[in-house]
Amino acid sequence: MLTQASTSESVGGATLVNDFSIEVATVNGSGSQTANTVLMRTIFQMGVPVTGKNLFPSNIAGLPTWFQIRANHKGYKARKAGIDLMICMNPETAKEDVAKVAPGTVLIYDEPLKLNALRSDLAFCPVPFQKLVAASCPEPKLHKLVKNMVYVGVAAQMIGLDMIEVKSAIAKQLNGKQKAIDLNQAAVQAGFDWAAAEAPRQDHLRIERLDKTKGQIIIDGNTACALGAMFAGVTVVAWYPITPSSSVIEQLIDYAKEYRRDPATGKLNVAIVQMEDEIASAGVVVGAGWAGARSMTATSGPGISLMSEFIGLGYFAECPGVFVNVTRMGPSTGLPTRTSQGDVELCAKCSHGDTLHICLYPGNMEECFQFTYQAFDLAERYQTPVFVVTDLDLGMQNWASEPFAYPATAFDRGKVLDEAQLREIQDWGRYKDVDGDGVCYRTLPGTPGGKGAYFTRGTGHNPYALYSEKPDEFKATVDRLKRKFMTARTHVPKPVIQGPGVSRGILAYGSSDPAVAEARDLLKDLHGKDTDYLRVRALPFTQELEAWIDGHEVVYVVEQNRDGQMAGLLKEAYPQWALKLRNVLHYDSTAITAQTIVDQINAFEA
Amino acid sequence: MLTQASTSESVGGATLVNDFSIEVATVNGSGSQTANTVLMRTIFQMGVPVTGKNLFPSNIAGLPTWFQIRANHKGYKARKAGIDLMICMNPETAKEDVAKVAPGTVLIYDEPLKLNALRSDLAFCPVPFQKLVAASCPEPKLHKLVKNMVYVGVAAQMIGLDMIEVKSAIAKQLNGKQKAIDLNQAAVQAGFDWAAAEAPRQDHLRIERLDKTKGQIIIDGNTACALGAMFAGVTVVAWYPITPSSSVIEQLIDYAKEYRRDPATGKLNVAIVQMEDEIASAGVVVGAGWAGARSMTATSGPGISLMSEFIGLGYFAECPGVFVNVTRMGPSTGLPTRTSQGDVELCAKCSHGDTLHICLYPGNMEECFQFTYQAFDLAERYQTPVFVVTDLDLGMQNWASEPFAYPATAFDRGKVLDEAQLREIQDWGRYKDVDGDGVCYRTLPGTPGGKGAYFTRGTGHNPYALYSEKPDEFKATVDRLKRKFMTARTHVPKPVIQGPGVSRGILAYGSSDPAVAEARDLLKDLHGKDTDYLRVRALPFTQELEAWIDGHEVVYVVEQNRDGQMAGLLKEAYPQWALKLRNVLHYDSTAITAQTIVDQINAFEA
Amino acid sequence: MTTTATAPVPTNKLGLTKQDYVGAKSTLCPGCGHDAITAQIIQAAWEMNLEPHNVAKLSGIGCSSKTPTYFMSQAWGFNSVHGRAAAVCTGAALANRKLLNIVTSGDGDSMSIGMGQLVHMIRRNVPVVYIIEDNGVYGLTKGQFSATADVGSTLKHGDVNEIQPIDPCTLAMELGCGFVARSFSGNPKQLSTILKAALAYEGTALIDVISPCVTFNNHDSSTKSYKNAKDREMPLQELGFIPYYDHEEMELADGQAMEVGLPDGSRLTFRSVGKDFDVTDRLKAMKEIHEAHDRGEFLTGIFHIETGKPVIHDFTHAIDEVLATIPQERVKPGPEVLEACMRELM
Amino acid sequence: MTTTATAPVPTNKLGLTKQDYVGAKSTLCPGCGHDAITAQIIQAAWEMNLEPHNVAKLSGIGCSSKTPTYFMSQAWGFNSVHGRAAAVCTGAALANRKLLNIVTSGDGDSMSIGMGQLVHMIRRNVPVVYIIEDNGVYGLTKGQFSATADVGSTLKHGDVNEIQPIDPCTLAMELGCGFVARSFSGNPKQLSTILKAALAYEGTALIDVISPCVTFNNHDSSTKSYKNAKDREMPLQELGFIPYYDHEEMELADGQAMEVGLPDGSRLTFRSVGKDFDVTDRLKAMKEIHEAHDRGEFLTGIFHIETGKPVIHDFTHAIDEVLATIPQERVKPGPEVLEACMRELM
Ligand SMILES: Cc1ncc(C[n+]2csc(CCOP(=O)(O)OP(=O)(O)O)c2C)c(N)n1
Ligand SMILES: Cc1ncc(C[n+]2csc(CCOP(=O)(O)OP(=O)(O)O)c2C)c(N)n1
Ligand code: SF4
Ligand code: SF4
Ligand SMILES: [Mg+2]
Ligand SMILES: [Mg+2]
Repeated sequence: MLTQASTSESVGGATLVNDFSIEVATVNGSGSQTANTVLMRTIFQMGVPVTGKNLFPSNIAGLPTWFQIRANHKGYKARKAGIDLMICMNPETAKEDVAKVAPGTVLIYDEPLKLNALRSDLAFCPVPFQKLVAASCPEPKLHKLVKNMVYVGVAAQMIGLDMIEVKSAIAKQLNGKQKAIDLNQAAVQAGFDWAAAEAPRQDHLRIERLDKTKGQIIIDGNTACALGAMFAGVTVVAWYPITPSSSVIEQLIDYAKEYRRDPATGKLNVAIVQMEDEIASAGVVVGAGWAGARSMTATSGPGISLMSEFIGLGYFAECPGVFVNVTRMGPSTGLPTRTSQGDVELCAKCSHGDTLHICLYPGNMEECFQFTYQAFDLAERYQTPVFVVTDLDLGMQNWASEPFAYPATAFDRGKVLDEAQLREIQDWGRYKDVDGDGVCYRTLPGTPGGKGAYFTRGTGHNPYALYSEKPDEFKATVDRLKRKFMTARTHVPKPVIQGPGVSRGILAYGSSDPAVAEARDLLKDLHGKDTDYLRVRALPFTQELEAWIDGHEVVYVVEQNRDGQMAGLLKEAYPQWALKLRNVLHYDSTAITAQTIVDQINAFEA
Repeated sequence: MLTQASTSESVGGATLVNDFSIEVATVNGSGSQTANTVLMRTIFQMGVPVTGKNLFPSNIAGLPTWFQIRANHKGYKARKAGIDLMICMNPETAKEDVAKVAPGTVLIYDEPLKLNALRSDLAFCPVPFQKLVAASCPEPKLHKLVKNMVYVGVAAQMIGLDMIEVKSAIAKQLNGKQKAIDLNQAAVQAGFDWAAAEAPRQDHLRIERLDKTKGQIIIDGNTACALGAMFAGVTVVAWYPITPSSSVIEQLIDYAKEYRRDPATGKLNVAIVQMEDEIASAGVVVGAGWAGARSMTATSGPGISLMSEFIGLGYFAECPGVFVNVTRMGPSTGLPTRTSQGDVELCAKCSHGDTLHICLYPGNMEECFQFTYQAFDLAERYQTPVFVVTDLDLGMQNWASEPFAYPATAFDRGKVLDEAQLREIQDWGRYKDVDGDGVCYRTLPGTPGGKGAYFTRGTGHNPYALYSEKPDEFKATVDRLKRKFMTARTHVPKPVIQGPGVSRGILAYGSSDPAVAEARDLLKDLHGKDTDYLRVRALPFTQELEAWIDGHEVVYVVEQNRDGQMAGLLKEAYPQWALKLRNVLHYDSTAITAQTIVDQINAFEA
Repeated sequence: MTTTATAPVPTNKLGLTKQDYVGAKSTLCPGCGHDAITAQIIQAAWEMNLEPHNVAKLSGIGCSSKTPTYFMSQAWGFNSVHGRAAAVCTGAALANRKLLNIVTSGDGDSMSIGMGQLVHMIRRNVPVVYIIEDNGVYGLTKGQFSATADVGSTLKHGDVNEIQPIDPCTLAMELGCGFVARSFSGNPKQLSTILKAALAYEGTALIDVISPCVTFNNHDSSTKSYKNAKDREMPLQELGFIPYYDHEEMELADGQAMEVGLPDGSRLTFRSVGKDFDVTDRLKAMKEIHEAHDRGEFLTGIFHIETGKPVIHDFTHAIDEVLATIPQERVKPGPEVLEACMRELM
Repeated sequence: MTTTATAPVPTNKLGLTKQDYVGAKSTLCPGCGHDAITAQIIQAAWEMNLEPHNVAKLSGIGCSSKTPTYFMSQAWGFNSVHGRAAAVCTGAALANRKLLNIVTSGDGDSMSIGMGQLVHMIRRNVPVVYIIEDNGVYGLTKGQFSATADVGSTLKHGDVNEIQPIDPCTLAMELGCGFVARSFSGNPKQLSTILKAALAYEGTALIDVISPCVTFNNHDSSTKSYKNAKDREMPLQELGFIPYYDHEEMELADGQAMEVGLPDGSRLTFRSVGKDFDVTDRLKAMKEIHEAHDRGEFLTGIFHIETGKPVIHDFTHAIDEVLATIPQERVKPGPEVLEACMRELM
């Protein structure tokens, strides 16, 4: 029985069609994953743009989890603070969950929790889950398992989801496992029927068919990175599990087993090894890159800290390697299952001494795929470690995306000399800057002919790779390394630039993109503020970025870290424009919202 | 026989009294250490300011080593490029050594090397070392050992050193070992007598008595740090050997055995453990600091890279600990026996996530002592890792210095609650910011009474040290950590400011100080340019620094690294002044010279 | 005499009830072996009359490393970084030798990333009861193999381990560890007995406790080929749901063997060492453990005890007092000492 | 037949002279044991007809880790970072399984900072001849104790080691290493024989070679109390002078023992394992080595050989070819594969 909230104004005014947020509060380990995915998928199948964010604990079972679903006809994908439909399944957090919602919010909950006693200004919908489950599912031991499907049914009925789509979403999700499909579909139906009978209409929140998701995929960034690596022909992978990066490699393993098998032998043409720690993983990446493989690892903050020494070796001895950092909230172990952009400076200058690293910052699923693919080209072209810096929000959340375009470009294996070429060369030196671009010619161990052997070391060396402690030779080496880094300016992804061409600019990167897009509309529509937008996609900074900053009076640098790390790099690189930069920061471990950006920009301009 | 150089102008014009440089080229492992120290000490004992720099290889025996002695009546201590007296004992480098000196340079060498065949414009002094050694030393097996003492005698005679002082320097150096003293003194005498008879006067280079070294000591920075730690009452030391930091701990061990013994038991009141690596060393420092000890380690770049993860834990879990980084030339293994200021940014922001660390930058021997002492107060006051950042030039070279003043201040053990205090407090929370300065009250394991126990973790926590994944609680924690860091602005050493108050400023830190002092005189005397000077001594930057930069139009930031790391930190902190900053950089692994600074500043102003 | 109706809550020598030794509520999966170990730590600590305020409970990162939160809330806890509890514990021990140190770790934490630190903690004989809660997988990162996984063992995802395992016990014995034992989380009686003996030991006591992961160590797997990835969703979704696993308990007489069913459906044979087992003959014991393993048996019990071994404090030659709190006047030499040092350098 | 006046320079099967296997001039101290090992590596490589261009010679950091520069200048060298050559070597092996890998390391490099990586390289059975040039000290950092220093051994500065040493050989055997041996840099015949056997082995072959540090492992010490610090200057300055140490060579018949004088004046007894020694009985061999050590003897020779063990390539299930150079068309799936993947995700 839907108990109407006493105060009338509390029944959230106008109807929200295809533009509202659902939050489901459960306990982790209770199996709500599938239920929530089905709910999200159904909306997706109905052609309505939708994103889902899983706010999960660093724990396997028993701690609070929240799943946020945002449907938005305009296609806004960022997290939004407000909740319009709340589903409370977790007794532990029910009190807080009820307390945090706005008046008029529709609240679906497990009847025995008696949440209607806590507030009077919500649209309560108590559901007798136990009863419904018992009725719909014969086997008691499976009751807990399907219980969550019931709220999917209830919600589906209340917001007008098409049961056909709900059921096909279940089928898709449980792909072929008929028994599971039947059980879950029955549970959904039970919830739906109960709601139809017991929960009187609410017109506040509606999902109505659109055709805005046609042909799209739903994917997470880690899977996209895995695909990028597979198509880049990665041949050596060394890793150590760490949230939120593990699934990059686990997905890669799955893909490789399917698509990287040698037809002749059935064996894999990629070697993937779980190492004993991140130090060893980095060592394998450096060693394999040195020996000519396309090597990679994936990790997160603590792993990068541990890899620092080896990354410095890769930089100075000039060994290619791809390092994917799916950033989580630090410092230290921090919040392993929450998102952050807090490793920007660490990756940019990782290791002791003067070091500068090529970094790529994907901002969406296509770029997670493309940039991981491209990282291997850059690593081999510049004979150096290359970072692909994503974060938990990109890496582990579900995103709708256009399907990926096939990377047509041929691999760039860089300047590698084979036996024949060596024979031509009179006086080869491993570290001789023949082309003046700072990039030298290397050979691979195993190259026959007796001319290509050289000695690699992390200590001082001269152009002929001989040990050297000579000051002038050392300076020449580090100067060349900087020249090499600067050469990469022309090869890394250029920034994405949008806007009418006004004096007010917003600069952001990575997972902040959706929030910025939405914020720019809000600034324009609600506050009459036009903005230009530049999304940084790589280090070193490119000439386009320079021109853009130069052309703006004020540049708001949006980041998901405390210290404004990207702004720091910009101020260091461009002192002449340092004064233009304003920090717009979000770092509470949740994904940034458009409103956060709008509020901070308005505050600056107040 | 001193063969005069053919061209007359080549006989270096005016006489240089107490203002010239000597370089001795030997093979490492040939025992020249003592000879060179005696030479330097003698000049010191004659009251003439002198510094010695040992340019040694990362090797134990058989590679080239150069020892540079600079005597300067004005007391300039920086390295100076030109050589006035060259002593060639190393056949391997003789050619280069002869080639690099200016016309007119006096050249002492081993006769069989026939170096006079290489150039005609030097004042050659071939010495029959073998003959002289044989005559002066009965035991053939010791010939090699005392051979070097002979050139001391020759040089002494030629530049007018007092043999009484030479011999007392030998006695001092070999402290009591009579046989060794006799042998070496005989060898010196042999060289002296030979020169008196065979090597006709040269008046070009003279040492004449002054009284400018009265009461001074000769010490290296690592020994000074060791003394600082001992007087700071360090109780737990964990380390892993690495050049150039090892002698910090090795000296500390020696001092502790003498002065940190418990009178009653004869046991040590400090525990010093050589660990299996730097990661473990950092772990011990964090664990011991957590348990209430004054803990420390000393390492260099590669060690800091490896310690990164633990340093982040110390920062986030708020455990005190002192980390001495005697910086060497990186990246990677780089040049382990050469100097650099290349770890400034690494130490300032060590570890993943948003981290900011207190750093101290000693610029001389007294400060190596004082700052290491003070680092323990700061670490315990702010419950965080504190870096003492020196370098090989400060740490391992010989410096004349005024004796150290006794640190009168009592230890600051910070906010630690004992049983009695806990009894008074109603509602204690380990991470509650009671005083609003970001610094909370801690307790030490073992505190009785049952009220002080708390749980320390590198994961998210609330003011009561309970595990928390709540976004607002996490943000509150990292905001407080930043507040705490800013509070330290008032406790860290203020910058040293000098100058007439002009618009041209020079900003430097650490071992660049002597070169800057000399450069300022050169700029004034030779180029008529007045300069102000600020020497940064710590992070966080203090208000005095802000006022000073604000008050200058141009600020030359002098650093011994490639990327202008300190300038980068300044630009990030003070975008409003970023445009004023100009990089004056030296990074070829040698110590910076005054001329380098003068040239680069003149170039900017040309 | 008169009898009261309600039996008084039993207390130990310190007058503390067992309740005084518990910690926060566990957030591990229902039925996780680690919780069974926690229960025995509480039991042993209570029976051994440990003063909570003198206990340091440390760990790395992992499900097993979370357990210090779940016992002795009145003790000092430190959940540090992955694999390095040994080093942090060494620091705490040096700072305050009066602390009784308990480290709970996992097979991933200790046998992979933490190997170097563990080996050298043993070598220095740091006083600590070091418990490896050994489930053969990385639990907290959702079920990858660890270095103790036996050849042929299978994970939820169906992966089969082919790499030879490392036995923490024989490794520790090879390194000269003075107290080495193995038990099973399902054998509370033996486990608490071993724990009490370990708490009484003066140096490094290493205990490997087989502790099944009910969530990731099970065979309910299907092909992982990407073609059938959606199949994988099914177990994954069941994986999302953590069933309550009833922990089968057992008790073994000396020398007796028993086969136990693990949550993963596999069977494991435990044999407790016999009365005749010589805990002083290290090499013989190692041989027997290896041979049992080759027979497919997990030998349990106390394998080796060597008393009177010098500990880390003997190597540092530091005073017997707590270094952390010696007063300034005893650790800050006077001006005359500085003067003497300066004179040396003139 | 006619005889020529000058004997032809002997060549191996590849037609290469021994000179073709030498490297740059050593910069180690005259008489350093490591140089004697380098000489035998050259000898064995030549005799075994190694193709220089297919050899990867890797190391960490240390005097011992410098040695790859001193042999086979036509091979690919990698002087990496301290203690991690095992990981770098694993990477190289995965990238190009045709390479023959030789790692030279030190006791500090392998038994301290590199312990974790070494243990797991052994566990994965990475194909490599891994040589620990074992002098019980950190040579390059001027003489601190390493984890293999025997209890009671003394350093130049006079420090006495009190902590139990780690034996790389028994440790490796405990971990299941398939080829384990020990020799002495002063026993060229035995060393080259062992090296040749190791070069023929298909997995991880670990050789611990006792290799005296002539500079820092000697007793010429005096009190280190600061009061007498200036005394210390004396040895320090002599330390500054590196005497040439004539390397005492020996040869041992099977089972025979011989006492050798080391540069530090101490005497070390080497006993080569007898004919009867069973290299297939790992546990028995470990026992004998430990017992010999307790007798104060250094057992030398090949301790254990187990052939046919699966190597890392068996665990990765990768193709037998060189992964580094497979052409793009074989490792970059076509557009249809991407489409299939996309369809899965719709
Ligand atoms: C430096 C670092 N690398 C990786 C991780 C991720 N991580 C957390 S727990 C864990 C392994 C846990 O396995 P185990 O020690 O066996 O404990 P269990 O969960 O099985 O009890 C890993 C790899 C981390 N926290 N830190
Ligand atoms: C990360 C790191 N820590 C410390 C050092 C300093 N270091 C160089 S060599 C060495 C030890 C060498 O000892 P060993 O491996 O036994 O080689 P040896 O010189 O005795 O042959 C150390 C500690 C380093 N280079 N890198
Ligand atoms: S995942 Fe495994 S180890 Fe972790 S709590 Fe659950 S059952 Fe225990
Ligand atoms: S110091 Fe020792 S190990 Fe190093 S080269 Fe000299 S003798 Fe060899
Ligand atoms: Mg485990
Ligand atoms: Mg060594």
